[in-house]
Amino acid sequence: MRVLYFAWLQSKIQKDEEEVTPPAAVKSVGQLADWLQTLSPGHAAVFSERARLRAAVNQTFASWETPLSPTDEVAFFPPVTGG
Amino acid sequence: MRVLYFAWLQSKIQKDEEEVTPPAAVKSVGQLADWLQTLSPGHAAVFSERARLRAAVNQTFASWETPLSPTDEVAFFPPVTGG
Amino acid sequence: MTVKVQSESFDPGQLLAKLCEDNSSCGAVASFVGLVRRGSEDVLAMTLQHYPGMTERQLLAFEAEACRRWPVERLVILHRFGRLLPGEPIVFVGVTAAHRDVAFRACEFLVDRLKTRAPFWKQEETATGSHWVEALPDDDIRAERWD
Amino acid sequence: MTVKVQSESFDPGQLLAKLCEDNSSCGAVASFVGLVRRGSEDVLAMTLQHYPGMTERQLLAFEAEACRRWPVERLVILHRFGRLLPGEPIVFVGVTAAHRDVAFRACEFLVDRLKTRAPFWKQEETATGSHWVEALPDDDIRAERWD
Repeated sequence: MRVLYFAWLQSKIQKDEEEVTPPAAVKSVGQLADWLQTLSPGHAAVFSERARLRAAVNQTFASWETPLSPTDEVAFFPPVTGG
Repeated sequence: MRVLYFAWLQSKIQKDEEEVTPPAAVKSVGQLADWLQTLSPGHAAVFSERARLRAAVNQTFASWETPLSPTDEVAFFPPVTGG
Repeated sequence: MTVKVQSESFDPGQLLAKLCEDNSSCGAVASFVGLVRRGSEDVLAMTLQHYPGMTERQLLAFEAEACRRWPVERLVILHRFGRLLPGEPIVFVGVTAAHRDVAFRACEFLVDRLKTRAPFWKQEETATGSHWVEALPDDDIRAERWD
Repeated sequence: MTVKVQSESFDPGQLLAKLCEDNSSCGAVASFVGLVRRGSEDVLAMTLQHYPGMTERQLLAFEAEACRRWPVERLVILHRFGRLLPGEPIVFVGVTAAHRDVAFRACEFLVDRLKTRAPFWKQEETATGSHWVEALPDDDIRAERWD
């Protein structure tokens, strides 16, 4: 599963993206976040602030309940500030 | 008193403007219209359709009740269609 | 601030470019261009008559009103008169402000004012002759939003 | 219809001029330009990060949504990414339609969508360092008008 990070998440996790293989029990965006949170102190810092995060699955905005499959592209980022 | 006409009023009255000296009893825009209406068949045709007319006194939109003085510039025209 | 009534054509792009130039204090530029429509009756040309003197007064009053209502930074109102062909620009309104809401509101306000309170009258030429365009009751209703 | 994401600068005037060209069917052209503001903290530069792929998808979705809601004739959305200096244009939205209400509504709708549903993140550089700009709760509230 490909996971992308944007904005301040990149410096905290020190990655723009990573390829991960979460356990089979991870079936939603929220469960993926729970699991990512255990990977490193940087991940923990990012995913403990869930209210400041938004997510997309396959380049479409998603919620914490959005279901996942192993081939999905998942992105985490702060609320957008374009325009 | 200078009176100006715009749009279709000009062809009906066959004038763009005229200098008039209404009787002293003419003290408002409405009274001026009543008096102008008696001047010619063209004036009569224009001022019998009062609902289709608007007026300005000294280049500011006015109502039929707006008071007049002999040195005023009065204009009659249909509702505006700019923009 | 620029308020102008003229018979010559103008380039809307140039006016917008100028509003965007040297402009690091305001983040938002909203603009409106009105063009002569060929319309359903196949309009060959349009002649805009106006009331010289009163037009300029009204445009300056609209500008003052917009600046009183909103924190506008720069403002351009340009309206043409005379004979125009389909596709030609009639009017340009451009407003810059720190925030987009102000720019949009002030721009739309000015366009509504021009439609309902500026002394312009349109005469359309079609293959069958010329006729004066009637005002739309809609325009007055729309303009009441601002009262 | 043009929807584009690019790092190169652009000329808002040219984009507006193009929307006004050969355009006798639509009477109204509404446009918006967003510029980099120097702001109160004296911003030296702004870097816009975006999510390549998702950005284009979202912009095309906004375009489709606008065309479904209003009888839009032509539409341009151009959004930049990368490092921009104060006064530089970030975004251009232009809409042409037969009537001004449609042009204004669709233009404002698209700008709101860009603010709240396009994956862009702004980082400001000031004399004291760089920081990511926080989203304004106001923007979300404003965007809800369209739901």
